[in-house]
Amino acid sequence: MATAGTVVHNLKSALHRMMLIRRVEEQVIDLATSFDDLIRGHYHVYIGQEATGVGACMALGPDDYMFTTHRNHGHVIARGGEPGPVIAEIIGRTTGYNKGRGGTFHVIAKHLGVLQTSAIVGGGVPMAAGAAFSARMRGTDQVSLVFFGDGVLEEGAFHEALNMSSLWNLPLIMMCENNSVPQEGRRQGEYPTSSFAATQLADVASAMNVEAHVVDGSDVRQVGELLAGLVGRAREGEGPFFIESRINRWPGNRGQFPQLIGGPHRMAWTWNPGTADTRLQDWLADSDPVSLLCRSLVEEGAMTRKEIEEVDAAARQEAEEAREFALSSPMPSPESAMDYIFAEGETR
Amino acid sequence: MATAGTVVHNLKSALHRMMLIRRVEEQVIDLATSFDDLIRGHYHVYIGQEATGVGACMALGPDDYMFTTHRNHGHVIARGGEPGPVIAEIIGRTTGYNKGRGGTFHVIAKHLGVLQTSAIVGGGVPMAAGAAFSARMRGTDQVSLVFFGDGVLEEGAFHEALNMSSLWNLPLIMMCENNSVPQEGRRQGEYPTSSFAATQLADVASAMNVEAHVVDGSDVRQVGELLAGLVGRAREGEGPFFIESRINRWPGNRGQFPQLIGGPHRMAWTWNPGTADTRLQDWLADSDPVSLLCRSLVEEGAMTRKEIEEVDAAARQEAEEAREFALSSPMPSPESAMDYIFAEGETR
Amino acid sequence: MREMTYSEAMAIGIQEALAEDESVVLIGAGFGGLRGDPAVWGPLRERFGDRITSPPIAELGYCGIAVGAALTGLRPIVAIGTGAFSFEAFPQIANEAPQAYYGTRGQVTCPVVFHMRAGIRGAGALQHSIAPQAMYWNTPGLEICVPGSPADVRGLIKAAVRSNNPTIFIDHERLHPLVGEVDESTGGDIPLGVADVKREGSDVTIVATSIMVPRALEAAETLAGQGIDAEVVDPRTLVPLDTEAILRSVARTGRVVVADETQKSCGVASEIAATIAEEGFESLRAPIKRVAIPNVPIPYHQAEEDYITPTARHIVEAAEAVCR
Amino acid sequence: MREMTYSEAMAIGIQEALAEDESVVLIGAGFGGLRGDPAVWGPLRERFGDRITSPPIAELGYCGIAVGAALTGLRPIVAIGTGAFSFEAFPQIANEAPQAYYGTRGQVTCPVVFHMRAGIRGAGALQHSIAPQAMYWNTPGLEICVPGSPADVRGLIKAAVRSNNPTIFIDHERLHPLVGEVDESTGGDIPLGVADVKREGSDVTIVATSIMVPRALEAAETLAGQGIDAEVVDPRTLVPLDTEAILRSVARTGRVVVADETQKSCGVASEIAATIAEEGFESLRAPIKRVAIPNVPIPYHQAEEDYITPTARHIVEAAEAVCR
Ligand SMILES: Cc1ncc(C[n+]2csc(CCOP(=O)(O)OP(=O)(O)O)c2C)c(N)n1
Ligand SMILES: Cc1ncc(C[n+]2csc(CCOP(=O)(O)OP(=O)(O)O)c2C)c(N)n1
Ligand SMILES: [Mg+2]
Ligand SMILES: [Mg+2]
Repeated sequence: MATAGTVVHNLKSALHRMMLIRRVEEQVIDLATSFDDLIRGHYHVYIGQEATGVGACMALGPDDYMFTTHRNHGHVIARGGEPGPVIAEIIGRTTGYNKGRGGTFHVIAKHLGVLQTSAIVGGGVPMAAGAAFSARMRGTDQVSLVFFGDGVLEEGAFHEALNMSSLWNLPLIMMCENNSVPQEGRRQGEYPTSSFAATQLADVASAMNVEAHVVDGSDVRQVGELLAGLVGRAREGEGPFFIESRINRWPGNRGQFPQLIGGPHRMAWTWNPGTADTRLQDWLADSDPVSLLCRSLVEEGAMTRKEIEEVDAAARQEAEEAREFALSSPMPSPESAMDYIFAEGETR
Repeated sequence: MATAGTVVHNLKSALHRMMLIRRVEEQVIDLATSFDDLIRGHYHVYIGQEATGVGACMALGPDDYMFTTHRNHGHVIARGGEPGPVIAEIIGRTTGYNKGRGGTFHVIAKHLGVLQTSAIVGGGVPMAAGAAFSARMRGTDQVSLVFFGDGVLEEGAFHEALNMSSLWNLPLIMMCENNSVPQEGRRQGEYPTSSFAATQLADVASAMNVEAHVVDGSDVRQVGELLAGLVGRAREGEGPFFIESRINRWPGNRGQFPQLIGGPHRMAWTWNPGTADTRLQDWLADSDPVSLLCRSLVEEGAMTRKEIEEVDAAARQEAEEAREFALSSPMPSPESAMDYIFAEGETR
Repeated sequence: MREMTYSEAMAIGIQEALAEDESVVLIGAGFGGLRGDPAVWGPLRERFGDRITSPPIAELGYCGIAVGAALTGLRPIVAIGTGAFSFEAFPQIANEAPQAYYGTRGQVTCPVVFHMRAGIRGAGALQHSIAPQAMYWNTPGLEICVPGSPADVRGLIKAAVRSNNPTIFIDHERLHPLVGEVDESTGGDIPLGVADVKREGSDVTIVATSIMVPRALEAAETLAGQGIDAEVVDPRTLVPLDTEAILRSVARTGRVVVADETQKSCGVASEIAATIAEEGFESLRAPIKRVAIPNVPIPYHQAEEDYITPTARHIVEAAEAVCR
Repeated sequence: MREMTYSEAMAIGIQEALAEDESVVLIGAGFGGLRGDPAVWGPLRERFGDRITSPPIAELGYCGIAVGAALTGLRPIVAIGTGAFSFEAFPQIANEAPQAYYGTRGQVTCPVVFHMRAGIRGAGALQHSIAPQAMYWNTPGLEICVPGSPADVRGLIKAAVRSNNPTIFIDHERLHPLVGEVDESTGGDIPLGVADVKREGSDVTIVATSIMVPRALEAAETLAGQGIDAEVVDPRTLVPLDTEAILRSVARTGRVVVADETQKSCGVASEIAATIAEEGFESLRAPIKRVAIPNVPIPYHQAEEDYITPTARHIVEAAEAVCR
């Protein structure tokens, strides 16, 4: 596995994005549990994975492509999506990025290069390879970044896309967020997931001559630096790359309906994990990417607790405003279900 | 990669099976090219790969399962299939193993443990894993052997089945016949196939914690010894295994319609490749599994040229009789197309 | 007789199938749907845990494994989950399993059951609301069960398992809470290919399958209030199809509405309508109306989703139109 | 006007599409079928080699790549080969491409063409003879072209490429040698959704698609000899479907045969028959007959294969029956 170069980035804005994701997802859980009719099915949140999304998206340019999954809310915000249209989409309002057509599974944001969000495990990687293929055919230096869960490696689609992206040297960055590894197991070299036979996910990519990296998904600096290097190299034609971002799952992310254990995140927990619900303490101490970043910024003297709490307060307020924006936005009319089935005319 | 134990086997019967495959396939090509209406589409022959099929099948017991592909004629004969019903199936006669229903793509032979022959690239491996899974669930010591081409690694289905067979330690032997490597390329460490990104096919299996082996597909002894060891180990629960059998493609096997370059094989070519069509000479000298075995048996003093030529003459005659048997067999009646769509009753 | 939910009746049927034949195995454990009740599904897992295998997210691979296992004599029931996930396994479901018996002229059977939940479940949105039964009906060699009541799901799952053919077994998230009577004092066996007249009537025949069965019964009540006496015919299985029962009813009523929650074009309703137009034409006194999804992907928001969902109201309107 | 084969006309159409728009790319090179004539297909490869990519055997992967590329504005034509191979790519074709435009309320388009050869080709046997167009017709959001003549294949491939929607493009191995007139002095454009009356007649309407178009014309000649004047209506595209043209013809003839080489149940003929039974019922004077494959996998041997292949003879018999 190679190492990435160093890159300067704005940690404060990264912190803000991460907190924004956290606060937006808390609103999502609250909306899902407080109302019967807003998010009627199951849904997925990005709490605990914020460093991967934000670190990776910091490395992208405005014309690059980004693909995501059923767990897309955080990715879209990490890419620069506004919380209002994101929440509005999640609850199906016409002010949502897809005017409420896609919902939680399918937040798509064309202006951010997020062109289709597949909720099918294994759906995104081939399409992301296609965007990279297109950049190659059109002679641009665009890069295509795709986020996906460890489960995707169990699907054949991944392996087909891996092969072609390797054969054709596509400017594709495959960012696998492995949230299946309990930390203890990882240390003991156990299987990385319960249902995948490789000892290291990266081995699969390496076997296909794809440069593979492992990164600590709780550390936004590590993710950001690695990605900055790889995105640059992908632009130069050195792609594709595979990254396993190792994530220790947020304890609220179990089963199909997430639970806000102990309520919304309190900054006091960040400074002192021992004050939180016992189910959260270990995670807050060792793995929560937001808490880890906050504490390290304070330790380094880069920011004070107070400054950080102000960033959080701003993010919380943005999330609240986004919620109000979404809740007060109009719903699609029933008949609009018959709109936009086929495109008319030609776009050329 | 591990090494296999040594096993005693009957080389003379192996030679006979290999020659039988060769002579039957020659008949198939002749039938396809001499008659317009016998084999109306494209078809695939096993010439040049006989050592893999015969070497592998020698290791199987009567209750084991075998799965094959579009290139199945040779595998079925290697497993003990009779040339008559094989050719009859290939030309669609009611005396064929499936009474003419399947044709060249789908020679199936239930009594040999060949239960379904998929002509879909990637179709066979999951089903073979299923037979292995069944043996495990039923508590038998049966092994499931699946032959497939290098192209199968390009299909996602292979990777899904590889993962599950590894996770569940299935008694599955995956025999990949790589006929895409020109020998020169192989020596220079080039990609093993034109459309697969791994430097070594075996790397893909190894990454999934499946024990992988490479074997010279022109050498029936090597194949037979390796497989005898692996089949035994698979019975003991040590499976699955992956094998790449490296094959230098028979020059007649190019494109979708094989060509009998220079006519049917002459034993004179075996003894003296320089007397053959120039397009065949290198292959006869270095890669033809039949010629290599014949020459080595003579060199070792195990058999005389004359004895070998008698084996060949017998095989040739069997193949001719099989052809006559097939040609004189009845065709299905048109209306029989509506038979056997659904099974009645219960087999339990 | 006991009142129970569709979900519970299915759990009972699967347990009875497992108990009856030890070659029955389950691949996947998600039969209970998104909100599968542990009280219903827990006992099954406990009693037959050694015959349940939880596969990776690899539908093509594990359906292939189920097909291969079925070729050797096991009788797997595979839980694919949402109907759309069966698309991943299409090559094995549509192009391996149904060819085995035909391709060997009856030598090899492939007794596998592919179980999936189809249709508009509520916020399943674009990719999780697909009902693929019409596609499988276009595939020769597959049997298809679409039970629409607790007693039917219990009886048909056993018939599907006993059958020597590959069978698509379709349920619907919104059927799971449906309550109905199930007679546990008998096996409750239901043969494949026998329709059930769920309500007798003389003015119009409503042919309804799966989730449309309760909706058709609701519609029939409304219609009764308007003086229209509707007969509700539930084929219960699409393959084999009890064409005779359908034609018999049409012969009496002369008017037909076919209701199905698949996409309209080339959907289940199309096939039933085309069959009636071909074989029952002489009985017809009005156009055959189809109630189906209007050829549109499934939107997320409830307002739009409800708009494109075929309901009792649509059936009532269609019946009124043909009875006019 | 020049006489040329269907295969040559398709090659010309694809070249014109490539020349007209540099965002058109080809993935796969097997458009010419099993016996693609190098004289026809060679020039295309030479002239546009830099826009042709030959993928590995990975239909799901490369169709996904085509979908992703189309989302970014390329216009890929993907040669999937035999229709059954599209099953491998079903998740991308049926559950990604058609959702893009609808799912974003028109913000994103996915102008990809999935090209495949469907149907009974002669010894394709169980797995290589599948015609999947009905399954795709059951998938909302896909356009479907089924050209049955050289001029139509040339015109429609260009229309498919220009369209901003994902399009299934179906040809047939047995259409490739079909000869017909093509006017190279014009673009030969054909809009999607406009049926062509291939032969006028007043006694019976034969709706025929793809390979059934020449067979229907042959049947019409035979019928003419028996005093039955058949009209042959070729919808040319299934989505959009020119329902009006079909109903107009049925209104004149009152009798219909629908001929299609897909499986009968939930097939193309079922949909067209159901539409007529629903919207053209008042015109009907006889049952609607379907000529299709009789719900059976495709056997290998010619005797059996011919037996289940819908031909001119079957159309003649069906037309005689409805005209009786
Ligand atoms: C083809 C397919 N099969 C099954 C599912 C159901 N499903 C949704 S999310 C999920 C788990 C995915 O795991 P992973 O990729 O690791 O993502 P995570 O949720 O852990 O972030 C499954 C099985 C699906 N959406 N698509
Ligand atoms: C899913 C699928 N795609 C494409 C084909 C067409 N096809 C038949 S054989 C073949 C090549 C297979 O190569 P390999 O697996 O290496 O086998 P070989 O013919 O070299 O023995 C292809 C592409 C197919 N049968 N199935
Ligand atoms: Mg995961
Ligand atoms: Mg090969």
